[in-house]
Parts: sequence; structure tokens; C-alpha cells
Amino acid sequence: MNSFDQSALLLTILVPLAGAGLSMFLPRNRPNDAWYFAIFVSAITLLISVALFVRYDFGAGGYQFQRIYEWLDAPLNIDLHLAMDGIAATLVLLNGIVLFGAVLISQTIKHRSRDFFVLLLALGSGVFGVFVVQDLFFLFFFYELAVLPMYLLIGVWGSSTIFDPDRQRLWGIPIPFDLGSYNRPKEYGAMKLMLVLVAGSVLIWIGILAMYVAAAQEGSPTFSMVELGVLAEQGAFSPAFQNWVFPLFMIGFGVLAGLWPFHTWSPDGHVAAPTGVSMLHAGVLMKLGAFGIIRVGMVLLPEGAEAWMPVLIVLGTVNVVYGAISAMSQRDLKYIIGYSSVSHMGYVIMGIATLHPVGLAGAVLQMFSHGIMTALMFAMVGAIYERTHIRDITVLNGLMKRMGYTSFFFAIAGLASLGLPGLSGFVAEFMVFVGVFKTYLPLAVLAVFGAALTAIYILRLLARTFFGEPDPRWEGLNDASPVEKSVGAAFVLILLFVGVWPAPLTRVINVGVDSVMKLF
Amino acid sequence: MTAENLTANLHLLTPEFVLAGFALLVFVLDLLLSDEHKDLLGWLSALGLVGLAVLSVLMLAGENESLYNGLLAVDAYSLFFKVFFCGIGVFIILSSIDYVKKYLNHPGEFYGLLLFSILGMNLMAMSRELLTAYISLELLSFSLYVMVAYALGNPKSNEGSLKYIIIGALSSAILLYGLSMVYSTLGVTRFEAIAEALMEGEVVSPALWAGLALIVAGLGFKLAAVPFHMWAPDAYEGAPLPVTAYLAIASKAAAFALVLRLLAEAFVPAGDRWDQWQIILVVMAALSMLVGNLVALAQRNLKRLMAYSSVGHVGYLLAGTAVLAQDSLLGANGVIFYLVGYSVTSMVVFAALIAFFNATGQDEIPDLAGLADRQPFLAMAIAIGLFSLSGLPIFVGFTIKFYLFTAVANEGYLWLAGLAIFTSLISLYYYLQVIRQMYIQPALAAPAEGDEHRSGEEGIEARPEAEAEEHLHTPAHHEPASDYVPLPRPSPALIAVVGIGLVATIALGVYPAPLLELVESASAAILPGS
Amino acid sequence: MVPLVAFQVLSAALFAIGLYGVMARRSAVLIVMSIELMLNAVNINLIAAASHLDGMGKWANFDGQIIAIFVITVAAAEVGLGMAIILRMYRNRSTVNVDEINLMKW
Amino acid sequence: MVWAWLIPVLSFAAVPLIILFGKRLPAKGSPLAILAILAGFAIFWVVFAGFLSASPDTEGCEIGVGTEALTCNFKITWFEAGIPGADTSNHDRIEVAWGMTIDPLTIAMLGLATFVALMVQIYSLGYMRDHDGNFDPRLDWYYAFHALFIASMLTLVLADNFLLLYVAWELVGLCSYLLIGFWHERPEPREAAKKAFIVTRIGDVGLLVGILLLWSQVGSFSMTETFAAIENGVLSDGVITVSALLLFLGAMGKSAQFPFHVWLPDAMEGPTPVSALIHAATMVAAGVYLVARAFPLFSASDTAMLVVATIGLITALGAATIALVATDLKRILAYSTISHLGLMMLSLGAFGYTAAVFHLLAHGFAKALLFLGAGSVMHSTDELDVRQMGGLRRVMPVTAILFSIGALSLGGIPILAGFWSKDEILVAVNKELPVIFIVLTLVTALFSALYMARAMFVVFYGRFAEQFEHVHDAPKTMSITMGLLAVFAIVFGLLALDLPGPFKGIGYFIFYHEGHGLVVVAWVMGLSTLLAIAAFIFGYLAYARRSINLDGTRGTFARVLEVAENKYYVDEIYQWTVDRVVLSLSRFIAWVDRALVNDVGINGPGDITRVLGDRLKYHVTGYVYTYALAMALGLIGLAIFWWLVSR
Repeated sequence: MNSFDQSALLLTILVPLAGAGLSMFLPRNRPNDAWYFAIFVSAITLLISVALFVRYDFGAGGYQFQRIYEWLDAPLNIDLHLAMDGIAATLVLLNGIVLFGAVLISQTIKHRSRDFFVLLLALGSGVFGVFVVQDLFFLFFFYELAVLPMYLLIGVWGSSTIFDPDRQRLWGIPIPFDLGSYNRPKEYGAMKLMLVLVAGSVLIWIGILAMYVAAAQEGSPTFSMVELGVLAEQGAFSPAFQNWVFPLFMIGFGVLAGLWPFHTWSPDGHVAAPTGVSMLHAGVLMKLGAFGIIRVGMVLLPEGAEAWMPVLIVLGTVNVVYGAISAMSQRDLKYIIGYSSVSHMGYVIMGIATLHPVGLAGAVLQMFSHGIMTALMFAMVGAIYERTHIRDITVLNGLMKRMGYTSFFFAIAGLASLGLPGLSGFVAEFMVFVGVFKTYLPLAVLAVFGAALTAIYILRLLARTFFGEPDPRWEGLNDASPVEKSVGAAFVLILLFVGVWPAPLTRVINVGVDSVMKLF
Repeated sequence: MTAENLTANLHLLTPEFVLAGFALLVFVLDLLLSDEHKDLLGWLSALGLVGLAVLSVLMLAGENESLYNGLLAVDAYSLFFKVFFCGIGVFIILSSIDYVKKYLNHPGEFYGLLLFSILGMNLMAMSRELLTAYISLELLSFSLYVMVAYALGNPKSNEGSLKYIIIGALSSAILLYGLSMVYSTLGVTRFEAIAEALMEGEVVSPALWAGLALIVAGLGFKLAAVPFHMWAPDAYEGAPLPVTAYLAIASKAAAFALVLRLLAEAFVPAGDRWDQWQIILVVMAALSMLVGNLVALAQRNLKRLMAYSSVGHVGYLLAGTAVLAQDSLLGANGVIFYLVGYSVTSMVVFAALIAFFNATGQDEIPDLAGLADRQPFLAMAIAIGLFSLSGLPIFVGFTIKFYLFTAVANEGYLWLAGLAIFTSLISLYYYLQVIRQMYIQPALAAPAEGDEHRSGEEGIEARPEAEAEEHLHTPAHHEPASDYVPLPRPSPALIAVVGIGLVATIALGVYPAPLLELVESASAAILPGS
Repeated sequence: MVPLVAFQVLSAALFAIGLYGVMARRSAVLIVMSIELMLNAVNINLIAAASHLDGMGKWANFDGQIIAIFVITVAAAEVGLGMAIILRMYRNRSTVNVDEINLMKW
Repeated sequence: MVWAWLIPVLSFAAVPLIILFGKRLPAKGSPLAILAILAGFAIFWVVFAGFLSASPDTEGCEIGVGTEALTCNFKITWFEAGIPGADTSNHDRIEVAWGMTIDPLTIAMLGLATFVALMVQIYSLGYMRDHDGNFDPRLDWYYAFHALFIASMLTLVLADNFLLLYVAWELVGLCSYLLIGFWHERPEPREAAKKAFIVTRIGDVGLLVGILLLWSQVGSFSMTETFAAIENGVLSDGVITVSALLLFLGAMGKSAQFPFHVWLPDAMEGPTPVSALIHAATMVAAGVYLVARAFPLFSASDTAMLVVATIGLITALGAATIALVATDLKRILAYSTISHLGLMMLSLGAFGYTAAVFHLLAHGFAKALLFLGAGSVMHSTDELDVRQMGGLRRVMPVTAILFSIGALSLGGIPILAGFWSKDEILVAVNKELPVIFIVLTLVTALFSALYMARAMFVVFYGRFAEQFEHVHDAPKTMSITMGLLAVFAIVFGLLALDLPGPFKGIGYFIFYHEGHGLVVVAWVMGLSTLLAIAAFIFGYLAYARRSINLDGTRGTFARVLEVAENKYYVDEIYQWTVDRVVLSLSRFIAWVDRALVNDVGINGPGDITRVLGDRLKYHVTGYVYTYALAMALGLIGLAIFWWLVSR
């Protein structure tokens, strides 16, 4: 272990956090300084995460870069125990990439930009934290830290969506009473996102306490996931206990993963959020939920997991189909992407719920690919919205002529999301299908069908928005800025690379999956 | 017992004597100083308190004595709270200097009373006997009655203090009646005597438990625990802001200092009888959490909001006290740790609010609109404070809640911990409403416009200019309000208080280990069993 | 020799009356007086208990009386403070009727 | 032979180059694509030669399972997933390979695809200009898509495992989407492209599920292993039938079999060369290829075979009737394609393996030729409605002649390519299937000759339409390519005869189980020839000479014709389903999501809590005696409670 390996994981957390702290002292009135500084910080984190991923020895597998920092001794026995396995390595890489992209894209934030980047970096740090800790306390600590900034990020820098009467139709018949539901000021989105996510974490917290108590009754009170894992393997947790604690984690984390029916924060939140935040949130934060289910639920409560997975996989399937179908009739670009995120997270959930090595690996790969893909989509939508101030696809059309690059990048992302081979989405979804097929055949058929549905709304979106006669309104429009171009190009390359040669990712994921599947 | 050993270790009371003398000194100086120099008194008392804290640490560190045949205890526990109370006093004084100069007359008495109340609190932390406890409690209460009434011209302040004193007197009567019943059954009123009585008699005489019930009720008032909480909102709202802060932080802490010792020394040793009685506190705790946080949802006035939220926090603390146990310090640690963290955080919030009030004279939630543009530092301080109170990391609020709830769950009250967590979710909602005013709502031209912005439950209502829009399309981002008036910079003292408070909030949230060692030594002093 | 119970009943009655007064009276002054009543109930209880503790009517220990004295002093102070505040209330609002004293509620 | 992988890879490589640098290169980088495919074509011959000289003991080669033909496999691992090092057969790990298999079928398809693609791309150089002769502004994208299209198709035919095949399959679908919708400014191509992609995609669901089903039984995606498993009877009949039908679903989507045929006629909204490519060599060929490739699977299940045959027949007959009455030149050709694809499926269903592939090739050349001809007509006249045309041979003789060759070949006039292949199909159907099939097939053959005659005579012969006085014939690039295709359309059929040399005739090259020479059933060959010639004579009289007047007859068949002209209302049915069912369902779900799940499920508890707080606050009345009362009650409650617990 050289000095880098010693401290790398700690750095992933500290660098963004320190960056956030330092940015507070930047001058308020010079937005660009804050941006440059944030770029600098996130670039460093990107380098660290890439280095971590590359240096992760997939031959050896297991947890690497272990480091334990004493934090509280008895009776709570909380340590800052850092370690990274194959799954975490992938997601750390994802977070590094998306964070950097989000910061770059946020060039357009001018109003109170310093505060914006402070919060954004804090968010990133929290996400890193969740991925690399091995202690329930700190896992929850960073989990909350990642949720905390969202309210302000959306509330202050977000944008509202306004009620539109003819959305309120059912088979063409207008619904007489106002559901108030298409009226989405950013405050609402922010508040709902915050409250729903924290409500989820209430369950998680209770679950964690239950774990601690159970461990204490075994005579070794601890929050350390390693020791809890050992206890679990010794069968310290009775099946009854597992059966009522697992759902706490399943739903608690599931909320953040957009699990149906707790998903509605996701479209509203992502629509209201500013571009950079949507990228980070849909791209990485939603993965925290799925990651939590794997890392806490499955590893610590295997029997509970086996008992509950049938429920989870049904919900996941509902996610896939339901999300796709509701996306079909959306008009707001961001809502379409929001619902497609719900649908795609469904594949992640299904993959996890299969408890099948290939399916689980697919879930993790899907986390990565969906992260990049949806981040790219939000980035491009942001670029469009910056220029046109319109997100209604019935009003937008023929952008291709004026915004060639933006359209191209968006189209690639869209194709990736409808599972086109050669792009990352396909490999991941295919692996999930394989897993589900071996375990729950009928649902697998539904899932494949859901993938076909995705094609419908994505193509509809592309046709409406980008193709067609260029509208005179877009005369003055200029294409993506150099920053946006470079981000888009980079993300497209990643999508292609993973789609054409997923082995570098899968071989790392596989070892992570291996260690999880050993429990089943 | 003879006069010698009565006065043998009298020197251990030096800090109290010094404090009393110092308070009187302040009164005297008040007469001599001319009006424009009165704020010197504030600095002087603050300085004095710092000195006192240092003095008590130097003198009493490591002492573990019981004075007057077990009336007063001089141990790590009381020492901890002495320093703690002095610290609170210093912060309160520093943050109130401007306020006092601007809004109140007779500053001298103000600081003097404050010092006396601190003396009372110190004694509460020390006392191991009901009457002593009662007397020191009254010393605190009387000072508070006066301080609440301090804004002479203001009918609200007056009304608040009237309600406060009436209910306070009532509760002290109840407490005393309980005391008398305990005395009439045992003939003594020392805590450990009660413990012995509880331990030996297999059946508790009705008079005894009735007395204890009365005592708990009396103390319940001091804690503002449901159903003895109703005075709190009025007193908080009526009182001048620094006094509100003082009420919310110090008097609560002192009451818990007393309750903890009482429970730990009189009840906990009773073993399974204590296990029976836990449920009583548990129920009070649950009620306080629910009522406090639910009613806080409906508040408009910041002080009132803080009052109800503090009722909620009392609920959490009571849950902690309910799980005191002979064999584990977890509960006691949790409560004390929570007290410290809660005080630090509320100190930040209140100091910032005081600064805001000094500048604007407003204390309604909608008045905060656009604060993030008008005075970013205050806005940030309040936001961080509220996030911490609602129990989000990296702030101390998260750590203390986690510790306390773990303690509660560990004693077998997982459902209570769950309820506590759930209610802190509710609290998050109303704290966010405040933050929303500061950061999202544009600054108002005049406070009168507050009403329309207040209706924004869950922010469902759309921004007026947005409703005009045709299709899904609004102005890109929230633009800074053009017409806001930046607030004047708060005084250095306030900035210092807020700054230190913020640092403490984050530092304790990230690395509480050193503090927790002190806390453990303190709770070990009252729970020698473990 | 009057048994202790008699005194206790008496003090309990006094206490109850006082408590009732606090709730029933509308004048702040009378409320404070009712509280005094409750405190006196306490005193009776204490002194009686002190004298009966060993059952022989001899003074067993002085704690009871001492506590009573403390209580009286404290009560006096309380009344003084209470009256002062009520007076101030009368100056501000020219009423001491608690029905009218509810600027702050909910 | 190992270098076969270069054929697709070259074209793949051309794509990014054209996209990135096309704007700066001459002719917008189109030469890159053409060179790539030209090289591919060259390599094809090398591979072909190599394959002919190969034998079972050549490295990587063996006698293929199922088809007893020589098969050569080469592969490298692509990626693995699951438990590292676990055994794939117990499904804990999947291993996917970049692998290619080379057998006669592959060779045939390679030849067809590379050649037609080459022709089309050269042809496009002439076609993709406006009348002032300057290139289409997006020519670089056009050629990029073309390169990608053909590259994917070549990967498809080379793939040695189902997954890779599916990958290429989807890419083919994408490219057809991109090229059909190439002129996306107009709404029709946009919609057509969407339709093509989505309809085929629905079929692909079946394909993917079928692949996964096979995997879940076999534990591998490799075709060889799958077929081996079938041979060894590892798979139950049920599984075989189901998975075969699922694969066929995919094939139906791509090869526009009823009821998935709707996308193909609209697909001619794209540039005509694209239609040529789609109809001849790439897109629609894929479906037939898939069934042929998975023939060991299909032939193992009689049910599947019968379904294939029936669907094929229905498609063939229905499409032929529509083609008879269609008025748009390209639509006529489109429906004729569908009909012929139907014939191929029918023949596969009738174990006419050789015949099907043979017809695929023959039809490919002819149809490409026809479309390019139609393209050159359209390019010069900007007119597609046959009723407006007439006697065009006067102004564009070359096109006229070449088009006629194509038409005759496809119509099944003897010694032209189409004649031989169609005859073999008829023989197979006659041999394997009940008599009704052969009857209907002959009817189809007659119809296809008829509509070909109609298209050819109406457009190029008969009364000259004056408005085309000064249109000029196709430019060199176009006519030369058409000429080359025409050559094949004429002579290719001769491969059916027994030849000297290593290539002993198609029957000995592409076969299933055992090779055989040309099988001649006299009455079948005679009858079909008769029908074809009769049809063309009738066509000449009716459409060129106008000596037979059809207008009178229309009245009698009005109802039937109307149904046929409306394409049996299949499109309308689809439209109705999409609008009324799918979309309103999605609107309903979206509404449920907002109204129930969100407003009730998520907001509800929040609102309840808030209201609760709002009501609860009134307990603090502001009257001090209420507070006292509360304390008293609390005290009593406390006392009682205490008494209860300490009893």
C-alpha cells in the first residue's frame, strides 16, 4: 500500500468537502471565480476516482484501500472505516465523472454562484462517502449529507413548471376539478424531494438502530458493517428479525432509487432542479438507493432479502413499465427524462431483486450507464432550455438545424436509453434480462417489453423536438457552448466505450458481485 | 453532625460565593455608571463568568464531595454543568448587549439578574436534596419572571411574564406539596434517602408515589413537557429575544440537570421499580414530541416556532432520561450530549435572530424573506442552525440525535426512537419553511405583503409572475429581488457569538469524541453503579 | 392527640381549594391568592408531619419547620413579584382580568 | 478466410471518419464509404476462394451441426458477467464473444450484401444531387449511415452467436430508421422512420426473449452449441417450438411479414437508393436469413415450420393483390418485395432451404435493379404515380431497358434469375405441403408476373405522357450500376444448373443436410412459365397497347378492389389501436400517477399532518386558567398512571 492507497478514499470525501468549505471564502460578486475553483476541485476528485478505479485489483477482489479511523469508542463503537469493493469502485468512478460534468455545465449559474458550488460539492462529497464507508453510522451520515443540499439547490436555482389546462384530460375528456398536480413551482419540487427522501431515511435510521440493538443483544454493540456482516453469517439475526428489518431498508433506500410508488419526487424534483443538479441527482444520487439496498440490505440481512425479493422485483417491473407508459404522454422534456429515469431505475431494482449474479452485475452496470446517459440528457435539455426557455415538445421542433451538436448528443443518449446495442444501455439491460429470465421469467418478458416501450417515447421526443422544419423562432439560436460540447462529447464517448467494450467495467463489477452473491 | 464537618469543605462552594458577590457587585456598579457606559456591565459580567468558569475548573476538577451531609454535591457532574452554564451565560450576554442597549432600560439589573439565575442553575446542578433543589430552582425562576417582563412598555412581554409567574407559582406549589408528602412519609428529602425507601419497601406507600408524582409534575413545568408546556409559547413570544434564548437554552438545561440527578440518584437505584416507572416518562416524552412538532407546523412567529420546537426537543430529552439505567451510561450521556449540542445550535439561531431583530425589529417568519440577499451571513447561520436542529449532518444536531436515539432504542424503546425520528422529519418541514423564506422568497418591499407569501404551505402556490405563462415555460432562474434593502452589519459581539457557535456546531458534529469524554465523566458521577 | 391523617386531609382540602381557585378565578390577584392557599396547605402538611414523625407528638426533627419557614419566605417573594407584574399589567392594559389577557394564543 | 472480420470493420471504421472529417473531404467523404465497401467486396472474393479451398481439417473449420455443410468459426471474448470463473452451463456466468461463423449461407449473404451495397452507394453519388447537380447538404451523414447500415448487416450475417446477431440486428433497425427518416424536414419520412423502427422493435422483443429462452436452456449464446444441444435432444419439443416461434416473431418484424408488413411500404419515403438497399440486401433480408440460419431449430419443430409457411403464404398472396392495384411505382415494388419475402418464408417452411436462399439472392439483384430504375425515373420526373406516366422509354431508354429486365426477371420469365429460384420454391412447396399451398403459390406467381408487367408497361411503354418531354436519362453513375445489377439479374439463375469446377452449382453449395442438383418437376415448371408469359402478354395488351380495356371490369370487382387498394385496412387498425388504446392508456396512467399516487399517496400524509398541527394548535387558548387546568389534569393523569404502574 503506497501513500496514495492509504489516503485515497478519505480524499474522495475530504477534497470536495474542503473545496466546499474554501469556496465560502471566495468573493460573492465574482461568479466565475467560484466556477473555476469548483472545476479545479472536481477535477482533482475525478482524477482520484479514476485512479482508484484503475488501481482496484480485480484479480484480488474483495474490499481494498481499507483504512480505519477511530471516531467513537464504546459503547457506540463507531469508526470511520473506509473500504471499496468492485461495486463501489464503479460507482465512485461514476460519481467522479458526473460531478465534474455537472460542475462544468453549471457555468451558466451566475446568481449566488458561490453558494451553489458550495452545496454542489458538499453533495458530491456525501455521495462519495456513502460509496466508500463500511460503518452504518457514517453511511447514514453521508447519505443525509447528500440529501441535505438538494432543497436549496432546487429551491434557489431551480425553475418552475406551470399548470397547463389541456394536460388535465382523460381520454380527451377534460377533468373538471383542478388536481393542482401539473402546477409545479420549484418550491414544491424541492420541498417534496427533501421530505420524501428524508422520510425514506427515517426508515433507514430505524433499521440501523434495530441492527445495533440486535448486535448489542449478541453482546457486541457495533455499527461496523464488517462486524455486523460477520454476525449475520453466524446467524445472529433471526429470520423473523430480518423479515421485518429488511423492508425498512428496502423501502427507505428504495425511495431514493425511485421505487414505485414512492417515485413521484423524482420527476418533479428533477424537473425543478437546475441542470447541474439534475445531472448529479438523477445520475448518481438515485444510485445511492440501489447501492444501499445491496450494501446494507442484502449483505447484512440475506434471509430477509431472499424473503422480500419477490415483492421488490414486482415493484421493479412496475417501475419499468409504469415509468415508460407515463413518459409516453408527457409533454415536458424534463418530465419525459424524469419518468424514463424511473423506468430505468426499475431495471436496476429488478437486477438487484433477481439475486442472480448476472442480474446483479447488470444492475450495477445499469447504474453506471444510466448515470452517464441521464446526466447527458439533462445537460442537453438544460442547454436547450437555456436558449429557448421552452421545454414543451409540442412547441419545440426542428432544433436539429440550429443546434446540431446538442441534438446529436441528446439523440445518442436517447438511443442509449432505449437499449440500442453498441451503447452502454444495452449491455446493462441485457445482463439484467438474463438475470431476471433465469429467476422470474414472466416478469422478464414484461421488462423486455418495457424496453420496447422506451423506444416509443424516445423516438417521439426526438421526432418532435429535433427533426422537422427549423422554426423561424430558432433563427438567433446558437449551438452548444464549447463547455457543453466537450461534456457532451466526453459522455457520448463513455457511452460508446462501455457499449462496445464493457469488459473493463464488468470484470471489476463481477468481483464485487461475487462477494455479495457468496451470501446466497 | 457537628459544626466542623459542616463547614469543613466550605471552600468547595467558593465559585458560588464569588458568583453571588459578583452579581451584587454588578448591581452596585449599575448605580455608579452613567447610562452610556452601562454596556460595560455586560462585558464585565461576561468576563466575570469566563473567570468563574476557569476558577471552578481549577478548584473543583477531580473533586467528588458531598456537602452538608448530602445536600449539595461537588462532583464532575456539577462541575461540567457549572462550566456549561457559565458558557451559556457568556454567549447570552454577548448577544444581548446591543439588544439591551437598544430596547431595554435598567441594563444593570438585567445582567445582575442573569448572573443570579446562573447561580441558581449551578445550585440546581449541585443539589441532592429536594428543598435545596426547590430553592435554587426558585432563584432561577424569579430572575426569569423579571427578565421576561423586562420590556416594560410591551404588553406582550407583560402578559407573557404574568402567565409565566402564575403557572410557575402554581407548579412550585405542586412541587412543594409533593415535597411535603415525601417528607411526611420518609422524614427526609435527600435523593438517596428516597432511593433507599424505594428499594427496601416492597410496596410503595401511596403518599410516597403521590408525592413523587407531584414532584415530577412540578418539574414538568420547568421542562415545559406536555401537558405542562402551555406557558412556554406565550412566555417565549412575550419575552425580549435574548431572554427567549435564555429560556429556551439555559433554563431548560438547568431543569434537566436537576431532573437527571434526581432520577439518577433517587429513582434509578430502585431497580425494577424504576423499570416500572420508566413508562410514565416515556409517555410524557412521546406526547411532547408529537404535540410540540405538530403545533409548530402552524406557527408564524419565530419565537413561538422555537418555543414549540423546543417542546419537541424536550420530548427527545425526556425519552433519554426515561432510559437512564444502572448498568449503562448511554442514556445519561445521550441527554447531556444532547443538551450541549442543542444549546450550541439554538445559540446560533437565536444570536442570528437577535441580530436580525436589532436591524429590523421584526420577528415573524415572513419578515425573513430574502434575508439571503439582504444579510447572507445571518441567513447562512440560521439555515445551518435549523438544519442542525432538524438533525441533518454534518452538524451537531445529527450526531446528538443519533446518539440519544441509539440510547433510547438500546433500552428496548425502539418504537419511541422511531417516533422521535419521525417527529424530527416533521420538524424538518417547518424549519424548511423558514429557510424557504430566507433563500427562495424574494425580499419584500414592506412587511405588510407577508400574508400572501405565508399561504405557501408546501409551496404549492405558484409565483405570481409565473402564472401568466402559456405553456410549460418560466423565466430561467430565480433572479435576485431588485428592491431589497441590505441590512446593516451585525455588531462584532454578535458575529463572534454566531461564528463561534457555527464552528462549534460543525466541529461537534464532525468530531464529538473529546466532548463525549467529559460527558461520560459527568454522567459517571451521578450513576456510580455502572 | 389529633392523628396525622386529619392534618393531611385538611392540607389536601386546602390544596384542592387553592387549585380550584386558580382555575375558577378571573382576577389575577385572586389567582395569586389561591396559590398562596396552596402553599399554606404545604406548610400545614410539613409541620404536622414534622411533629408526628415518631408518632409521639414530640418534635422528631426540625426539618419540617425549617422547610416551612423557607416556603413562607419564598411565597412572600413570589407574591411580591407577582403583584409587581400584575400592577404593571394594570398600568399597560388597565385590566387584571385574565379573560382579557390573551394577546398571545395558539 | 480469417480476414472476413475486416469486411464489416472497414465500413464501421468509415463511419466516424466521415462524421468527423466528411465536411472537409471531397464529395463530403462519400468516397471513404465506397472505398470501404469496395475493399469489403474484394475481401469477400478472397474469403469465398478461401472457403471453397477449405476442408473440415482446416484450422477452425468443421462440418456444421444441423446443416451438414462446412462451417468455420473464429471468435474472441467480448465480455463476461457474473461470478468470475464460474461454469457457464449452470448460468452463474455469461460469456459473450465477438465471433464469426463462415458457411455457405454466410458467403452468399456476404456476396449479395457487399455487391448491392457497393452498387447502391455508387448510384447514390448520382442520385443525391439536386437538378443543378450539387450534392445534398447532408451527404456526409447519408454515407455515414450507409456505411453503418451495411457494416451492421455484414456483422449480422457473420455473427456466430445469437447475442452478436441481435446487436447487429438492432443496429440494422437503427440505420433503416436514420435513412428512411433522412429527409426529416418532411413529416412523412419522419413518421415512416418511426413506424419502421417501432414495428420492427416489437418483433425484436420476441427475438430477444427467444434468444434468452434458448440461453436459459443451453447456457450459451453460441449458435453451434445451441444447435448441438438440439441435435442431442437436450431441449424439450415445447421449448424448441416456442423459441422458434419467438425468433420467427423477430424475423416477421424485419422481413415485413403479415401483420408486421406495414412499415415496409412507408419505408420508401426515404431516398430511393436506401429503399433499394433495404428491400434487396440488408434490412428485409435479415429476417429470412435468421430463419435460414436457425434452420436446425425451426426444422426440429413441425408446428414452427407450418406457421412459417402459412404466414409466408398469407403475406405473399395478400401483398401481391395489393401490388396489383397500387398506383405508386415505389409502392408496387414495395408490396412485391413483401410478397416475395413471403414466398421465401413459405419455401423455408416447406424445407426449401436452398430455394429460399437462392430466391433471396435472385430477388435481391432484381429488386435492387428495379428500385434503382424507379429512382432514376423519379429523379428525372419527380413523379411516382404510374397513372401520370407512360411511354417513358422514348426519353429514358436505358432506364427503360434495365427496368424491364428487372421486371421480367422478377416476373419469372424463363432463363432469367427469378425464373429458376421461383421454380425451385414451387417444387419445394409441391413436395412438402398440402395441395392448397401449391395452388395459392401459383396464383401468387401469376399475380407477381401481372403487377410486374403492369408496372413496366404502364410506365415505359404505351402512350407517351407529354409533360415529360424534356426529361433526360440517368447519369453514368446510375446507369452503370443498374447495368451491372441487370447482368446479375439475367445470368445469376444459371447457378441453379449443375456446373463444372469446385462450385458445383448452388444446390451443392447451399444446402441443408445433403446437397442436390437442380430438381425439375415438369408440370410445375411448365405451368409457372406459362402463367408468367401469359401475364406479360396480357399486361402488354392491357397497358401498352390498350387493346384490352380494364375500365369496364372495375365496376364488377369494385368492392374487392377497394379493400385491396386500402391495403386491407391494416394500417387503419394499427392507427386506431395506437391512438385509442396505447395513448389513452398512457394518458390514464400519467393521470393516475399525478392524481392518485402523488396527490393522494405522497402529498396526502403531508397535508394530513399539517392540518393536524393546525387543529391541534388551538389547545393553547391563551387563557391562563386553561393552562392551570391542563396542569391539574396532567397532574391527576400522572397520579393515576403512576398508581396503575406501581401497583
